[in-house]
Amino acid sequence: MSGTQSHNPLVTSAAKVEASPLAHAFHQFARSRLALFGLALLLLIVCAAIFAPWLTPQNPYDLMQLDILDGMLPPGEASMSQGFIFRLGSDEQGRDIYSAILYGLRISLIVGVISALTAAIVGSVLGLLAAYVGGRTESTIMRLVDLQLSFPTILVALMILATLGKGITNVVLALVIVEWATFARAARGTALVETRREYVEAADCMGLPMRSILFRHLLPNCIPPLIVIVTVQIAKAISLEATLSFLGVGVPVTEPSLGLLIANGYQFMFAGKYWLSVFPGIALLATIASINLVGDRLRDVFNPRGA
Amino acid sequence: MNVQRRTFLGGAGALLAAASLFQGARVLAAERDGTLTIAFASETSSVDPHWHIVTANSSVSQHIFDRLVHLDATQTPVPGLATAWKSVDDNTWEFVLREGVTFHDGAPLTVEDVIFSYERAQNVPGAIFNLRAYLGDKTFEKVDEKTLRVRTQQSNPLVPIELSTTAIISRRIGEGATSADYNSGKAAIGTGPFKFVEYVPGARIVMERHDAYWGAKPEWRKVVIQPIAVGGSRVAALQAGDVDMIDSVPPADIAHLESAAGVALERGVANRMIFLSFDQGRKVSPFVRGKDGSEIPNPFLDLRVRQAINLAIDKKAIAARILEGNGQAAEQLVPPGIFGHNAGIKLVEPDIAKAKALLAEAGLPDGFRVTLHGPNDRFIRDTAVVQAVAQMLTRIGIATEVETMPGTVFYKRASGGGPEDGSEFSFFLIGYGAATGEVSAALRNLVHSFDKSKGFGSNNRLRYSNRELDAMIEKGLGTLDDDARRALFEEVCARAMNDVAVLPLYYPISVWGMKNSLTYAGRTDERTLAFDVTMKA
Amino acid sequence: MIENRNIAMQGDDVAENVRKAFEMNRPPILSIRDLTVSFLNNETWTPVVRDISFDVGRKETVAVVGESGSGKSVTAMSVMRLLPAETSRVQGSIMLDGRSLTQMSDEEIRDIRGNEVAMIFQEASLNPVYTIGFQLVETLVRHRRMMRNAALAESVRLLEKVRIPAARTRLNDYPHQLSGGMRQRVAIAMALACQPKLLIADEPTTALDVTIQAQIIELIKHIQQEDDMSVLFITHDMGVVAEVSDRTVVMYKGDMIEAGPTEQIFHHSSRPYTRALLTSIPQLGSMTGKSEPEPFPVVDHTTGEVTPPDPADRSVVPAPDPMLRVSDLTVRFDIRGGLFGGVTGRVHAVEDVSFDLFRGETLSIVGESGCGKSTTARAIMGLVKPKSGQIRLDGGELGELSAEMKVAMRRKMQMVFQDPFASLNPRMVVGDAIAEPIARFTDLSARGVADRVAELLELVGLAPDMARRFPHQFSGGQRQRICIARALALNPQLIVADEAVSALDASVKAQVVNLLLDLQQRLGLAYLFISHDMAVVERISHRVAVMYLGEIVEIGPREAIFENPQHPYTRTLLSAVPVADPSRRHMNRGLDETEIKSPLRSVDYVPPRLPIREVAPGHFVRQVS
Amino acid sequence: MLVSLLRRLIQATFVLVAMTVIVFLGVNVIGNPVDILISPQADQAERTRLIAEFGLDQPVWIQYFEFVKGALQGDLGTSYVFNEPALKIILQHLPATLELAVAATLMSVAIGIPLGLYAGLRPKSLPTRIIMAGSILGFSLPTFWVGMLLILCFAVYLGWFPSSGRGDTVTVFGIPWSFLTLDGLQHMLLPAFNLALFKTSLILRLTRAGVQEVMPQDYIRLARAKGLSNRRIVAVHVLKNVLIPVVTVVGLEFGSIIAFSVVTEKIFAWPGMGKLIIDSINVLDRPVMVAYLMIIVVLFILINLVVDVLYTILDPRIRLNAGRGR
Repeated sequence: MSGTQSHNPLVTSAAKVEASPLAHAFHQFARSRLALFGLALLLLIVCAAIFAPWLTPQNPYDLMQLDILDGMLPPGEASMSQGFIFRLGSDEQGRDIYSAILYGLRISLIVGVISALTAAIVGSVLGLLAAYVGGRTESTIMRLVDLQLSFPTILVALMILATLGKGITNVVLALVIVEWATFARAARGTALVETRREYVEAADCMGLPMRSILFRHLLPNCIPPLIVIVTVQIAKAISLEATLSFLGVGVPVTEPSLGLLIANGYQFMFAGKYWLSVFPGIALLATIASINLVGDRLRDVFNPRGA
Repeated sequence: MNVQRRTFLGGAGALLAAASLFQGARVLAAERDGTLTIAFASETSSVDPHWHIVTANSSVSQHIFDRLVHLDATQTPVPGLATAWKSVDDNTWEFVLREGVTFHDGAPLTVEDVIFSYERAQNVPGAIFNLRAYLGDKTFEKVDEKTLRVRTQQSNPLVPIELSTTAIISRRIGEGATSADYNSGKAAIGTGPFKFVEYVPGARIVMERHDAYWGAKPEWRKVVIQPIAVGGSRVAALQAGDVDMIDSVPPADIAHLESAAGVALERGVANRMIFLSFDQGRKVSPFVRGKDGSEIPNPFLDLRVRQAINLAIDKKAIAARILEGNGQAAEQLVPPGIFGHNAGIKLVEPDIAKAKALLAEAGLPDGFRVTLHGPNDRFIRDTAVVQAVAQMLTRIGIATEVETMPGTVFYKRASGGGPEDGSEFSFFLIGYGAATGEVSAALRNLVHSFDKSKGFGSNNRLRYSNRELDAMIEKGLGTLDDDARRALFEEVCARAMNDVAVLPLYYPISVWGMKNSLTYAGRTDERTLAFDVTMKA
Repeated sequence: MIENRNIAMQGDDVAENVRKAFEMNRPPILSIRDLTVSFLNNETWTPVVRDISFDVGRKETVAVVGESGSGKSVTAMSVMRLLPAETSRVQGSIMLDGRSLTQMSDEEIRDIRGNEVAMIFQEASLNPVYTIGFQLVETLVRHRRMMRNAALAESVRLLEKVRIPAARTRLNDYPHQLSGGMRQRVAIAMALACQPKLLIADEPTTALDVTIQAQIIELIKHIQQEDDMSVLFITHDMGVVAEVSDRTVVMYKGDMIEAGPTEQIFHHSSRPYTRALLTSIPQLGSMTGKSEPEPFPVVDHTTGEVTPPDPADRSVVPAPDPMLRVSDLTVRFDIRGGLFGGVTGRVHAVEDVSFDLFRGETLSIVGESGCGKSTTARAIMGLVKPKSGQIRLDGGELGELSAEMKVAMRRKMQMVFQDPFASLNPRMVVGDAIAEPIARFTDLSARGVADRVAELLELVGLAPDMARRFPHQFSGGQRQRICIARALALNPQLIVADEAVSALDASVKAQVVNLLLDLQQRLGLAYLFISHDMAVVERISHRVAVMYLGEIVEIGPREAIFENPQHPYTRTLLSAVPVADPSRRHMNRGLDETEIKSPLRSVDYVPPRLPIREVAPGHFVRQVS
Repeated sequence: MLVSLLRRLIQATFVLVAMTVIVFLGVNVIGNPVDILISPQADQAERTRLIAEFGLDQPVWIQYFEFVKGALQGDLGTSYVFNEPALKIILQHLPATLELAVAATLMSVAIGIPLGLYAGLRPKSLPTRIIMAGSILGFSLPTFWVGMLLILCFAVYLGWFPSSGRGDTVTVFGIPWSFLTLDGLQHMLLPAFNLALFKTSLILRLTRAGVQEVMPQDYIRLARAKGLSNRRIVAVHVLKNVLIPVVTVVGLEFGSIIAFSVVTEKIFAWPGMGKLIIDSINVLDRPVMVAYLMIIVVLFILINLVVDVLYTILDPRIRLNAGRGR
């Protein structure tokens, strides 16, 4: 045994490289300052949304706290009855825009994240299955995907919401129905590449069950490109939810998301009461832009072809 | 890599060039005998005068077609194609036709044309909205070349007003004409002050002055009406000078338009009322719960509860803060100046303490829980008004949740589908406006008990019922003598308001914006008529 | 057979040397003096090539040879100043025909590129979206200011010069419509457009099959004679160097170890690295006279002393019945198309293949790309579903067994793949990759599994503590060792090695081959060794099967096949292999442009069943149709 | 070529049928147009009579069957609001939307491709950093919010462009176009730019990625070895390889521009199909909703077909085995 070792020195010196691929990936991610800024901004926004009740002087969804006499106050005005300053002004109901933005952020993020993740899970599983099983199942799944993708997202969402009616669950459902196809196609694409690689065939030769090949070998290697697509889809979902709310088919009016805040403020835009739409718009832009920044950098790190 | 730089600059260059196009953007300001450009909030869906009588459509059709009887700014009847009319007996009226009136194509107006118009108006193919409600109870006969006789089943004092709703078209052209023929202009031949030039759906309608018009000659040679749905864009179009006049100025813009240079505002209280309606038909109401969530007997049946609610709502604050000048606090069914308005009814001043006392008296010291429903796309700032009302009721202990929905869904659920085959809701915000321009329609459809067979109380969705008032209303509907009818109706209104049958909130005020060189008398039927727009001296 | 070939060549050499002497005194076309090239990454300049100096005389071929990472390509690229301007720095002088290329302006060097100096690369690198004609005309118009139709006529002439059949019709073909060899010929035609004084060829034949490689080398040598052109030939294959070059430059990790006439470099080089390089490269014919497989001699790069292979008896213990019997194996792939996906063609990948494999024996299957050798291996391993034929392992016919039995039987066979970078799951620690089959199929405790993994790592010459590292932390050779360890995890009796060493550098290749032989010796493994590298096959196999277009054309003991090839295809295959010995150069073998045929057939094609006859004990040859 | 054409048609008819069924069921679930459009004075009897007259009281599948019978003869039903054939109304509004979509696409290509090329060729330069930051912004800006800002800034404050509406049009073979008049162009600039913003960033990033993928290819190295000038290498060798994927995306995105015009048309009061469908949904004008969907499906089939054809023309590798389908 030891014989073979002694006389070929070249063999044992392994090159010194960072440890696990994840640490390696993060190291590369952190090299772009823009991406770090995006990540920091995103974390700030998420924290603001989570701790909204403690950060805001008023709960904009509780009608008890709204006083109509505080309606349409410009930024910096003090509230008549409740004695706090409307840092970013108030809407016609007397709802503090700053609080409404944070609560609205919460809804926008929840809707965006949940719909993107559900679509990701549904889409990826179908995509992986299509790639690995192939044949009849693959063609049916992919026909469905082509069918879905040949339709513009906003129209499909519009039709679903017009028929199902409003409410957050319907919005999420509409977004999932619209988004799963992108994931399915991307997952199938990456999975097809991976299945042809030898380590999957080696696992096959060893007689490992399909379940372990799919989840221990195929899935971990398909994850990186899907992570990129999830981030981009979250940004798209938030933007789409805002658009749907703007068109009046999105979330209910008593719990406005950022999109609805902008829509409500829209009528006052020309009346010089800019703050009703501009500040929620900036918040929405910051959220989507930060997610896109992170997604963009992830794509460079994992550089998948995908959407 | 200079090839990129050139195309890159080239691209930017195109953008700059496009911007320099802007010099010619200004439209010539409207001057006498020139073109008046008006922007409507809602789109005119058809030029067919009998199709879907809605403000945008009827405003346009009044330019092209005349009616036997016209209504002035406060909806009082004035002679139109009929110079005079009188009621011969309880069930018959006679109208005298104006001499020498010609259609735009020169053909003379005949009695046959009038009779044909009333017959066609009741069955326009494909029409959901039709004029049967106004013409159904009448039969028309030609007496002679100049006179028309109208018979009604029972005595009907409103015949002239009801005839003011229907445009007169020529039989020769109107026979078999479809709405499409009107839109293309083929059948759009009327006797009105303006002739049809062009109709591009969704974009504009162009009309030209009809010089041989029998009435006053309008100041404009050409009128262009274009729809701009979004309030802000409409205001921006006026400020940018793209249009000379706009209707439905959004509440938010009233304050800053008043101070804006070169722009003047005209107001008119609309003959419409936005009100709250309570469930007074059922023992237990679907959306009413005790404070602890338990089922309680329907509190709205108790007058004191209704009075408490009336006291809790500060209608002036809603009109001022939410509607910002687009609404006037309402205390009864019709605004001042409309036939049947009872000046004696005073607006109830808000009194939180008295309201709480009344609630306690009615056995509900700490109030109850209710859901207030309403549409979110029908009236000015409807969602804001609903939330304001909820705010005020919550203050006196009635914990009010709010649910608004698109009109399509709201009207269906408000009209039926609830327990005891009544409305799905217990308490909702809704509006009512009568085309006839006087109070009898409101009393007949809102206050009178619901009676499907006789066609009373068709809008009384939450089944308010007061036998005494019903009798008085039916008597009034048959009283030909105006003064007697007015006194009777005023009494009914006072009684209904004391009984808080319904809770009026505000009358919408329609606000027109225009260049400060123009004036326009705001109309209660909210229509915008170019021939009433005049240049200041 | 091989001896008499050398005699025939003797005569031509003499004329060759006379001509060479005459060339010497003309000034060299290219002279490079202490060339140093360094690259910039994150702010530091690291030298990749350090003070290289050599000349290229007129009509002379100079080969620059070295393993990957030796800087040979960088040297070539710096001559034409093709290295990225911002991140590379070239010091030293490069003189072309008396003019300094380093001092030239961009415009001037652009006039020279493609005109006086031309270049061809490993991949034929033609633009996929333009026709062949377009890209040829482009050069002619750019440098020789020709009119379009004159350029077209000239293009046809150039294509004919590089022996492309039916040149005129090829003009409006697209690159993807041509085979690899054909595309490389077009690239050469493009390079010759302006009769360049110097042709730089950067590994032009590495990606080609050995028969096509021979054709291209012949073509380059032929053109060099005709057009009075010097060639700077970059390669890592010593055989090609011996075939092609008059002088050779040996490079190692950026330094120039040695430069001189090829003859002198090959036979009496003074530098240990060169000698180590030469000995570690499998040379065809080095096993003549030996019947059993023998490991490579191991050479220490620094000292140069050679430890001869340890002589052990590697003969196969005869056994009554074979461990693996494959009979009439047929595999076909349908090509679908048309509206409803009807079959429009069929690839006859494997046709009626039969052979036996005994315990402890190595049977190699050789052949060019597309001959079906990997498909045969994958069919045996169950990765591909064969159309017909039996595969009997230890007496059990795999076809009839139940699912679990099949899996149990299958565990007796394991596979090692070609691409070391793709055969290990990048997301899984190496130890887990090896442990997975053990944990799955044996009831060893966690402790037991870990010990087994350590034992396997040591078996393949790796330190047990490497189990916790990820694949990307290992070199190509080490990964291949890990794959072998994984294959041995369940004590298989047969290892199928599909081009297992082709992707490795020469020196590492030798070590892995020695490891395989050592494991065979110790564990009694049988190997089914799939390869296109004849020299490695000669060293490792007991018996050899030669495949062509899906059929076994010749099978028999290695000694018989290599020293007494009967089937014409085997002969061309063996003769095409470049021999790393300049003295035994194949002189003007004649320009041959036969393409490799493709196994794609029409739907109704019925393959002819040609009989096989036994020419010597255990040596069978298929009759030629 | 024929193969993918037929396959697409089969797929499209399936989509068409599925869509009409979904809309029919959906619209009936949420409400009844009669409730919305009926005159306040009409009584209950009138309401039930009207419902019967329009056949809205029939079970859904009978209504659907009636609709299909009509559709086969080209009659997609009459709009409850406009009292004109639904198909005619949509076709009247179609040119406005098409015009806007084409303008937006041209704008996004004219701006996106040059910038993308520049960013790809000069990855480290400052302008590229700005371009890429701008593209992230373009990607993230919600269309409706930007629309508002554009009107506010360019129309109201600066007064450069009209704030809404379509301006005068010139009828060319029966169809009114506004891009032929100066006033029409001025009206179209802001909405087209609003629509184009997202697509410009998309094309920009695609072009940049394309360039970065093509540059290290060996045929580019060979082109440089052939002594071609940088300009020619980019213009000939790089551009065509980069444009193939970009062209297909532009084609596919053209469809989504038409759909997204719903938002822009609402803000800029542009009388296109988008605004029509939103209004129809509000009043449950089902014939118009169904007709709109059918036309969108037909439009999409055409777009996908054109993209297929374009792709095979541009990329020779696809053209040759077109018969084998993709």
